Amino acid sequence: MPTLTYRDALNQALREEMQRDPDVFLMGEEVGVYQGAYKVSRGLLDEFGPMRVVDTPITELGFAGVGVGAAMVGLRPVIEFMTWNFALLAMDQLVNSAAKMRYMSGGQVGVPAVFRGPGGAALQLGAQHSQAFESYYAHIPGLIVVAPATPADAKGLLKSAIRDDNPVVFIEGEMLYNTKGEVPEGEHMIPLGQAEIKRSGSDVTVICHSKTVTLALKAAEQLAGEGVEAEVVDLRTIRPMDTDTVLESVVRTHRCVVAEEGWPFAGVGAQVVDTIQREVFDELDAPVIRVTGADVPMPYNKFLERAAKVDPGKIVAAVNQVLYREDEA
Amino acid sequence: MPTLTYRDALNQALREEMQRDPDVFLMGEEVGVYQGAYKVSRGLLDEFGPMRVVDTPITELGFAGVGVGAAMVGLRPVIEFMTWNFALLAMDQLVNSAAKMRYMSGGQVGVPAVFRGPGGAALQLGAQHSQAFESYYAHIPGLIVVAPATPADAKGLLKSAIRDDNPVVFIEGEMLYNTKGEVPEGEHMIPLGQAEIKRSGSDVTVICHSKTVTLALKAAEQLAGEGVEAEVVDLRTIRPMDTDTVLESVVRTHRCVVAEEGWPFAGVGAQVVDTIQREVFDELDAPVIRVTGADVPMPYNKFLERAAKVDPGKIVAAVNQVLYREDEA
Amino acid sequence: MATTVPTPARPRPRGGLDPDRADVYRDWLRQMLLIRHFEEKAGEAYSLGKIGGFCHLYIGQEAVAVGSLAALNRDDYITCSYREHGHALARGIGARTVMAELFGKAPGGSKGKGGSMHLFDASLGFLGGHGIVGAHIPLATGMAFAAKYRKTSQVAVCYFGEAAVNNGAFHEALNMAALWKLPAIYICENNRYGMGTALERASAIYDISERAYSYDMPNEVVDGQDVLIMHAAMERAVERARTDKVPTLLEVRTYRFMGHSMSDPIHGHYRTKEEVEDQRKRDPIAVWSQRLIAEGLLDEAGVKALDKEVIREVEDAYQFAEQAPEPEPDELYRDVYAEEKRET
Amino acid sequence: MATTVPTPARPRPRGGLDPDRADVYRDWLRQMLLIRHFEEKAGEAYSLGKIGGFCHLYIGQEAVAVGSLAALNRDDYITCSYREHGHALARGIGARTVMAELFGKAPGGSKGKGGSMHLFDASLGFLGGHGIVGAHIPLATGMAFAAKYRKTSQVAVCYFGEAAVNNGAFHEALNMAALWKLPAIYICENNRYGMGTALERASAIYDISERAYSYDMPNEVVDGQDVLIMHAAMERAVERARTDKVPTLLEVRTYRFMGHSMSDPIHGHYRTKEEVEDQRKRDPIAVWSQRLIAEGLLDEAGVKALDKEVIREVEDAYQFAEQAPEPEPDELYRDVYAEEKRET
Ligand SMILES: Cc1ncc(C[n+]2csc(CCOP(=O)(O)OP(=O)(O)O)c2C)c(N)n1
Ligand SMILES: Cc1ncc(C[n+]2csc(CCOP(=O)(O)OP(=O)(O)O)c2C)c(N)n1
Ligand SMILES: [Mg+2]
Ligand SMILES: [Mg+2]
Repeated sequence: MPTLTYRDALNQALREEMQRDPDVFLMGEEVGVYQGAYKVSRGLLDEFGPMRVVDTPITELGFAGVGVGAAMVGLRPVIEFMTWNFALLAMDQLVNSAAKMRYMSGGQVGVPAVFRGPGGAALQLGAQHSQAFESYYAHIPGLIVVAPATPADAKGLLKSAIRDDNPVVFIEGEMLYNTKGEVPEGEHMIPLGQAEIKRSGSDVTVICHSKTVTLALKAAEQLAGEGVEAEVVDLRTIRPMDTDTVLESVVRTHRCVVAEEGWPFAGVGAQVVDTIQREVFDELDAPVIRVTGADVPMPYNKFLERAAKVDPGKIVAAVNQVLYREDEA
Repeated sequence: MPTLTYRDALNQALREEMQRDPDVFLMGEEVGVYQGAYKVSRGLLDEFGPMRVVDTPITELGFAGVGVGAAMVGLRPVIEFMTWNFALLAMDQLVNSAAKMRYMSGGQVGVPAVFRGPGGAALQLGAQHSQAFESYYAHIPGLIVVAPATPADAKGLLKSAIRDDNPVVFIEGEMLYNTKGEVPEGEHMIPLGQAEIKRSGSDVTVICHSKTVTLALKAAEQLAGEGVEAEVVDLRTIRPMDTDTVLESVVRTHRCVVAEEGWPFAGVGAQVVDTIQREVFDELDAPVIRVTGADVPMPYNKFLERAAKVDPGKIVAAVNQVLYREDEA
Repeated sequence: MATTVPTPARPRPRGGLDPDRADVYRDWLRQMLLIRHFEEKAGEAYSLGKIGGFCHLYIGQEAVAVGSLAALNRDDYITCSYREHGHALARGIGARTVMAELFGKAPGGSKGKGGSMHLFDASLGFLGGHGIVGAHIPLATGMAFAAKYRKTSQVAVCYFGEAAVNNGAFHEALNMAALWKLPAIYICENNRYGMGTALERASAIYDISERAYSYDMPNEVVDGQDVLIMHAAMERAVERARTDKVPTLLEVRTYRFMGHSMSDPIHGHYRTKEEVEDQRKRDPIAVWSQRLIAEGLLDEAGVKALDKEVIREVEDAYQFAEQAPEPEPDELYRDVYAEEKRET
Repeated sequence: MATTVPTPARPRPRGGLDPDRADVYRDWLRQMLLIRHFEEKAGEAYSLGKIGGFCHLYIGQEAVAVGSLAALNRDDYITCSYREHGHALARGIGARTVMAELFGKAPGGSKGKGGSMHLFDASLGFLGGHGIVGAHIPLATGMAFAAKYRKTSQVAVCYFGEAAVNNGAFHEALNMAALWKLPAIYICENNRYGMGTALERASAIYDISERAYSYDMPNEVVDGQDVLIMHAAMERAVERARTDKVPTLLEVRTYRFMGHSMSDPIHGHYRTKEEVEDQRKRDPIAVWSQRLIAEGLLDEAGVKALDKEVIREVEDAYQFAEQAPEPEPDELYRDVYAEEKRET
C-alpha cells in the first residue's frame, strides 16, 4: 500500500471524487492559483479548471453561503476554510442555513456540501489562529462533524463526506498535514459515524480524535512500558458519535480518559463524559478524567504555548489518576 | 418591595447604570425610536438622547465590533442583539476580538462591554429564531456568561455586568420578559459567578438556568406532592460556574438532574455533568441525567414545538429516573 | 334613411399596453388581488390564534412579486426573506398549501415545520423563505453559480428588503456575483423601513441602487407600485442575466401598508398615520385595475368578478388549512438528516 | 582684479518641499530606513527560528505608515492588520519592544503573548495588531464613535489591505461611520495582492476608492510610494475628520516587495520575478532619499549616516530581544480576565 502524507491523502480524495462526479467542485481562498494555503488542493486547478476549483475573495460568510446555495440546487460543493478560525464569520450560514434547510423545507431541500479546512493550534500562531471548534458544530442537529487522525482515515472519510447528502463539517488537523501513513488506493471509503480502536488495551480507555490520537498513542507506548495497557479509541466522526464503540471499550476497561485539543467548558469531551456516566455508570471504577487545552486564549510565546497544549505527558498523568497511580505520576 | 416584570427590571438596571456612569451607552437594532423590539429599552432614548441610545443598521458583526472598539478605549457599551440567534453573525467579534483582546495585548487593553438580548425559544418562531447558545459563549476563555431567571436577578446581574471590566454575554429569557417578581429598588447588585438555591430539598438536585428555573420549580412542586423534595439550583452565571454551590448540593442529595433549553450535544449541562462526576463521583447514588431541548431544529407546528421543548413533566421524569422511581413516572 | 350618430370616442390606449396580452394583464390583477385577500385572511387567522409566531404581511407590495415573477421561467430559482407569502402565491404555489403551512398543518409546503417565514416548493424552484436578514443573498449567488456551472440558461432571483443592503452578506454576495458574471437578479424591495428604522437612519446613501457601482453591476430604480413598470424592468434584468450573463440590482420603490409583522402596529413611533394614508393612495391594485379599465381591457364588473373569484379561493384555502391534519408526532425527528443516501 | 566665475546653478527646489521642515523630512527617511532594516532583521531572525508563527513583513510599504502616521496627534487611535511592524515603529514604539514581542519575550509590548500579529501600546493609542482580515475595521469605527461620544478632537485610523475591502466587515463599518459622521480614516493599503490573489481576481471593481461612494464618503487614491504625497493626503483626511467630522477612505497604491509572509516565496504561482523587480524600481526609500538629495536637503553621506544609525538601533533591538527573559510560566493564566474591578 502506498505511503502518503495526510495532506496528499486529502488531495487524492478530492481528485478522485472530482473525477467521479462532475457536480463536485472546490471553492475557497487560495485553493486554485496558489495551490492551497496548506497545499491540500495542489494540482487541482490545472486538472479541473477554474470553474471547478474556485478562488474566492476573503468572504467566509459569503462563499459559505454560495456553497449552501449551490448545494440546495444539487451541486456537491467542497468549501475550504483556510482555517476553521475564520469560519466563525460563516457560523450563521452553517448553523442557520446549512443545518436547518432540510428541516425547514419539510425535507424538500437538502444541503449536500462539505465544509473543510484545518483546525486546532499549529505553532505560535497566537490567540486568533489557534482554536479547535469541533464542539460548536457537533452541537448542531443537521450537521455531521468529522475529524480524521490518519492519512488513511483522512482519505476514506473525505470521500464519504463528499458523497453524503448532509452538510458535513470536516476538520483537518493543521499539525497532521505532514504526517505519513499507508493509504489504500482508489475506492477507499470509511463510513461516517464509526469510531476506531487505534490500539487495544485492557486497563484504561483513552478517547480522542484528530491530533490527540497521535498524542494518546505516544502516551499508550509509555504506559505500556510501565505495564499499563491503554486502549486508544479514535472517534473519527464527532457527530453522530459512535457511542457503542466508546461504551463497549469502557465496559471492558472500567476506566476512561477523554482528550481533545480544545477548551474544557462544554467541549466534545464533556459530551463523551456525559454519555459514559449516564450509560455505564456502574461499570466505572473511577471518574472519567478529561485532558484539554488550557482554558486560556493561546499565547504566542513557545514555552507558554507548549504548556497550554495537550501532550502525551498530560494524558499519562490523567491515566495514572483514573488508575489511582498518582504516586507514580 | 415593588413588583416588576423581568423586562422592566432590565429597563431599570439600564436606566440606573446610564444615570450613574456617563460612559455607559446602549446600542443595537431598534433600541431607540422603536423603544426596543422587546421594549426593554422603553423610554431610554427620551431620557438619554440619540448619542447614548443608538439605533444601528442590521449589522450584527459591525455593531458588535463597534462596541468592542468603543470599550477598548474606555467606554462601557451595552450592545443589544435583537435576539441571540442573530448574534451568530457577530461570533467572530465576540470570540476573536472581545474575548482575546486583553490577553493578546498582554493585559493592556480590556473590553468592558456587555452583549445582551433574548435567548431560547419563544412560541412558533421556527428553526432559525428558536435557539439557545449559552454553551457557545461559555466555551470561550475571556468571556463571562450570565443568564438570569427572575426579575430581581435580571436587574442585579445586569448592573454587575455593566460594571464588570470583562466582556459579558448576558442572555435574557425571551419567554421571561413578562414574568413578574419583587425587585429591590436602587443599588441592588448580584455578584457575577454566584449560583442560587431557588428551592431547597434533600432528595435530589435540579440544576438549571434562565427559563428552565421556572420549569424546575414547577416540577419541584409536583414532586413535593409525591413526597420528593427537590433542590433547585439556579446557576445564574454560566461562566465562571459556581461549582461550589452545585457540588455542595449534590453532596447533600446524592442525585442530580441538569436541565437546559438548548441542544444536548456539548451543551452547558454536559459541562455540569463532567464537573459533578469528576469532583464528587463517590457521592453519586445514580448517574446524572440531563433534560434538554430535542436534538432537532425547532419545528414551527405548535404541537411539535411543545414536544421539542423542556417542560416540568420531563424534569419530573428525569428526577424519577435518578431516584429509580421509573415505575411511578 | 340612416342618420349617422357619432359613436363616443373610445379612450385611446396610452402606450405600453398590448391588447393581445389582455389575459396576461388581467391575470396580474388577479394575482395581486389573491395576495391581498390572502394576506388579509392570514392577518385575521393570526388574530384568532390559528397562525402563530411571526407573520409578515405583503400588503402594499403585491405588484413587485407579481410583476417580476411573471418574467421568469419555470426552472429559474427564487429565494426570499420571511416576507414571502406573496412571492409564493405569485410563483404558483397553491393558496391551500401556503395557508396550511401558515397554520402549521401537515399538507403545508414544509409539512407545517417551516411556518410563515420558511415557505418552499422545490418543484417550482421556490427555495425559501429565510429568516436571517441578508443571509439568503449569498444563497442566491450560489444558485446563480450553479446555473453557470451547468451552463443552463437559468437565472437566480433574490428578494430582500432595503435594510438588508447594509449587511455584510449583501456586499460579499454581490461582489462575487459581479466578479464571476453570474446570472443573478437582486431585487431590493425598498419599502422605506426595516422594522421601525427608516432607510435614511440606516443607510449612508438614499439611493440603494447606487450600491451597485461598488461592483460595477447594472442597476435600475423601479416603481414597485406599477406592475407593468416592474415587469418591464424585470424583463430587462432577465435578458441581461440569460443573454449577457451579468447580474443586476433592482431597487424597487414600494411601501408596506401594514406593520412590520402582525405584532407591530400599522403606524407608531416610527411613522405617522398621515404618511401611511398618503402612501395608500398609490395602492398597486388600484393603480393597475384603473389602468386596465382606462385602457378598456377590463370593466368594473370584470374587476368585481376577479375579486369574487379570489375571495372564494382564499376562503377555500382557509377552510382547507382549518381542517387539515396536524403533522404526525414522529415528524419531530424526521428531515433532520437525509433518510437514504444518494446513489453513487 | 577679480574674475567672476558663474557658480553652478543650484537645482531649483521643485514645489512641495519646505526647507524649514528639513529635519522632519530627514526623520521620515530615518523612520523608513528603520522599518526596512528592522524587517530585514526580523526575516533573518525568523529563518534562524528565533521568531515563530506567521511573520508578515512591511518591506516596500514603508512610506504609507511613515507618511500617514506623521499627520496624527499623540492621542489619536490606530488599528492595523497583522502586517503592522512598520506602523508600530512609525508610531514610536521602541524597536527593542517590538523585536522582543516578535521573539515572544517578556519585555515585548504584549509580554510575548501576542506576537508579530498582535502588537499593542495603549499609551500611544496603538491598539493592535489584528489577525482576522477585516475584523478590526469595525473596531476603528467604534473608537471613532468614542471620540465623537466624548466630544474630543481625536481621530481613529484603520489600516487594512485591499483584500479586506471585499469583506462584509468593511461594508458594515464604513456605512456606520458615514451615517454617524464619525472621525475615522480608513487606509486601504492596496499592495495588489491578498496572499496569492490579485486585486482584480477578488474585487469586481479595480478602483477600491470608488467603494466609498456607497457610503457617500470622501475618498482619494494616493501614491503610497511617495511619503510626501502620502502625508499630504493624510493631512487632508485628518482635517476632514477633526474639523468637518466626516470619515475618509484612502486607497493607497503600494506594493509588497516580499512574500505574503515568511513562509511564502517572493514570487511564485501568482506573480512573476519581473513584476516584482519592476515594482522595486519605485522603492519608497530610494524615491525619498533621491528627492531629498535633489532638493539639497541631504547628501549621500547624510543618507549613509542615517542608515548606520538605524542599523545600530536594529542591532541593539535584536541583542536586547535575544537576551530578554521568557515570560514567567504563570503568565499563561494571567490577562484572561481583569485582575481587579474598576472603581465604581
Ligand atoms: C441578522 C438579523 N438581524 C435582525 C433580524 C430581525 N429583523 C427581522 S426583519 C428586520 C427588518 C428588515 O427590514 P427590511 O430588510 O427592510 O425588510 P422588510 O421587513 O421591510 O421587508 C429585522 C431587523 C433578523 N431577522 N436577522
Ligand atoms: C477572515 C480571514 N480569512 C482569511 C485569513 C487568512 N489571510 C491572512 S492575510 C490574507 C490576505 C489579506 O490580504 P490583504 O487584505 O490585501 O492584506 P495584505 O496581506 O496584502 O497586507 C488572508 C487570506 C484571515 N486572516 N482572516
Ligand atoms: Mg424594508
Ligand atoms: Mg494586499
